[in-house]
Amino acid sequence: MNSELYLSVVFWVIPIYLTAFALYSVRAVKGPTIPDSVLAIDSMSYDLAAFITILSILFHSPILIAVAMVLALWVFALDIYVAKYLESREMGE
Amino acid sequence: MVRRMNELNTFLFNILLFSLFFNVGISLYGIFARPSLIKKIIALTIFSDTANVLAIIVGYRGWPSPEQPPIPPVITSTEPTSEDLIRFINRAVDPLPQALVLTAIVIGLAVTLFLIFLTLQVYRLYGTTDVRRVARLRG
Amino acid sequence: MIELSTLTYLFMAMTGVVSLVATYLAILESNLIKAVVLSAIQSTTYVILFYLLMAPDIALVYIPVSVGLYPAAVLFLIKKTERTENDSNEVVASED
Amino acid sequence: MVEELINEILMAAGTLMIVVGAIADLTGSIGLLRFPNFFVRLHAATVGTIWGAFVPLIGAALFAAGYVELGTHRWFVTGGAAVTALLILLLGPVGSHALARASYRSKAAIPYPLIHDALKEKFREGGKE
Repeated sequence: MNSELYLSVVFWVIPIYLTAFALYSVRAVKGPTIPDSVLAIDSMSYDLAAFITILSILFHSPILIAVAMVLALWVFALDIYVAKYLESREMGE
Repeated sequence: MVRRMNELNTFLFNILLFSLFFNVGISLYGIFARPSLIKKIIALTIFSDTANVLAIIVGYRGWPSPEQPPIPPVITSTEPTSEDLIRFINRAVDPLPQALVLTAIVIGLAVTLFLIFLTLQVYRLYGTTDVRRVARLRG
Repeated sequence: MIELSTLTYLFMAMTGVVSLVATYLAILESNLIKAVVLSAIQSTTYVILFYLLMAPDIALVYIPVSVGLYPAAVLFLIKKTERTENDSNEVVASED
Repeated sequence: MVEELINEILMAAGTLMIVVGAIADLTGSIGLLRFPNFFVRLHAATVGTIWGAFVPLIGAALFAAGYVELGTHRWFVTGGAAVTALLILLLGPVGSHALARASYRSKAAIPYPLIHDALKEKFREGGKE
């Protein structure tokens, strides 16, 4: 078993993810319209769920995986709220 | 806690602490100085969340070594042996602030919902959510 | 050689800085819907902080409250009342 | 012996999928930052959601299934990662589509290098919907 090799490869994935999160945060903060910000939060949270899973393997703590499922479910709810709000504004309340 | 970290880790952790303290300051400015009641509710939520994160940071412990992360305060074996307990004591974070913050989050939700419906009632009575206009309408 | 602990503390510092920027813009924003979305960014960064500070139970409670229920309630309030925040004193003073 | 070989193959496949997902994630974030308007940014968000979250989650599930040092609880990681991957596969496109539909109808995001708007003509011909 050379699991050390695979673990070191997975370890070098972390800086790529951190760079991606920084770029997503820039778009989410400065997004010119509201759907831009919500789309950036949405993509960032789904990637965050994947990153949380990888980190819980690297930390050797399997109990931390439960955060990923809940995060992926509830960020979808934020999408639907904002979409419903924008659409009801167009329909004349 | 600081004793175990090297200097770079301490510097990065201090960036986190200072940004949280600035968050407290900015949200207090939002509570006291912004005119809209909805903005006051948003600032109050940010303030209580920042207080909860600071309470969690009090119970955090540094990494025992650069390869061993701290573990959450959960014993994951059904029949814990003495090695499990020694590992728990050496590496787990403090569970007491987490138990306190759990209650604070739920009560914060209830208070926020109460304030939201209070603001809705203020809008129905006075026709505005600006506190300066509400104060001008015969107290 | 960079270590796992340094990367974890770097992630903590990044989330702290992003939450600072999001809070600052959310307080100073006059469009209230943008303020709610910016406070959702701040909630997401606090979820990462709860995860990295090894408190998964707090994160499990905090996600439905702060990402799910709270923006829904505030968006409901904004839909029922007014959408912008008047920051100038002249608007209020001219109504007398 | 066979079991060790299977674990090795699972870990190699998982590592490959995680690396592919990380690169796709970086690509999606650069696209989300550089593209001109909201309706073009939806394409980059699709790359970041499916290739950047679904593929590394399946990879993490395979990796944890073959990583014996995690103990018995590695099946917990496998199941959680697989469930999260299925949730993202179902919910991500639905959320993006709802957001795009709402922002087109409420004119919250204007597509400014606009050459031909077929959806508007369709609305005008068929009336409502």
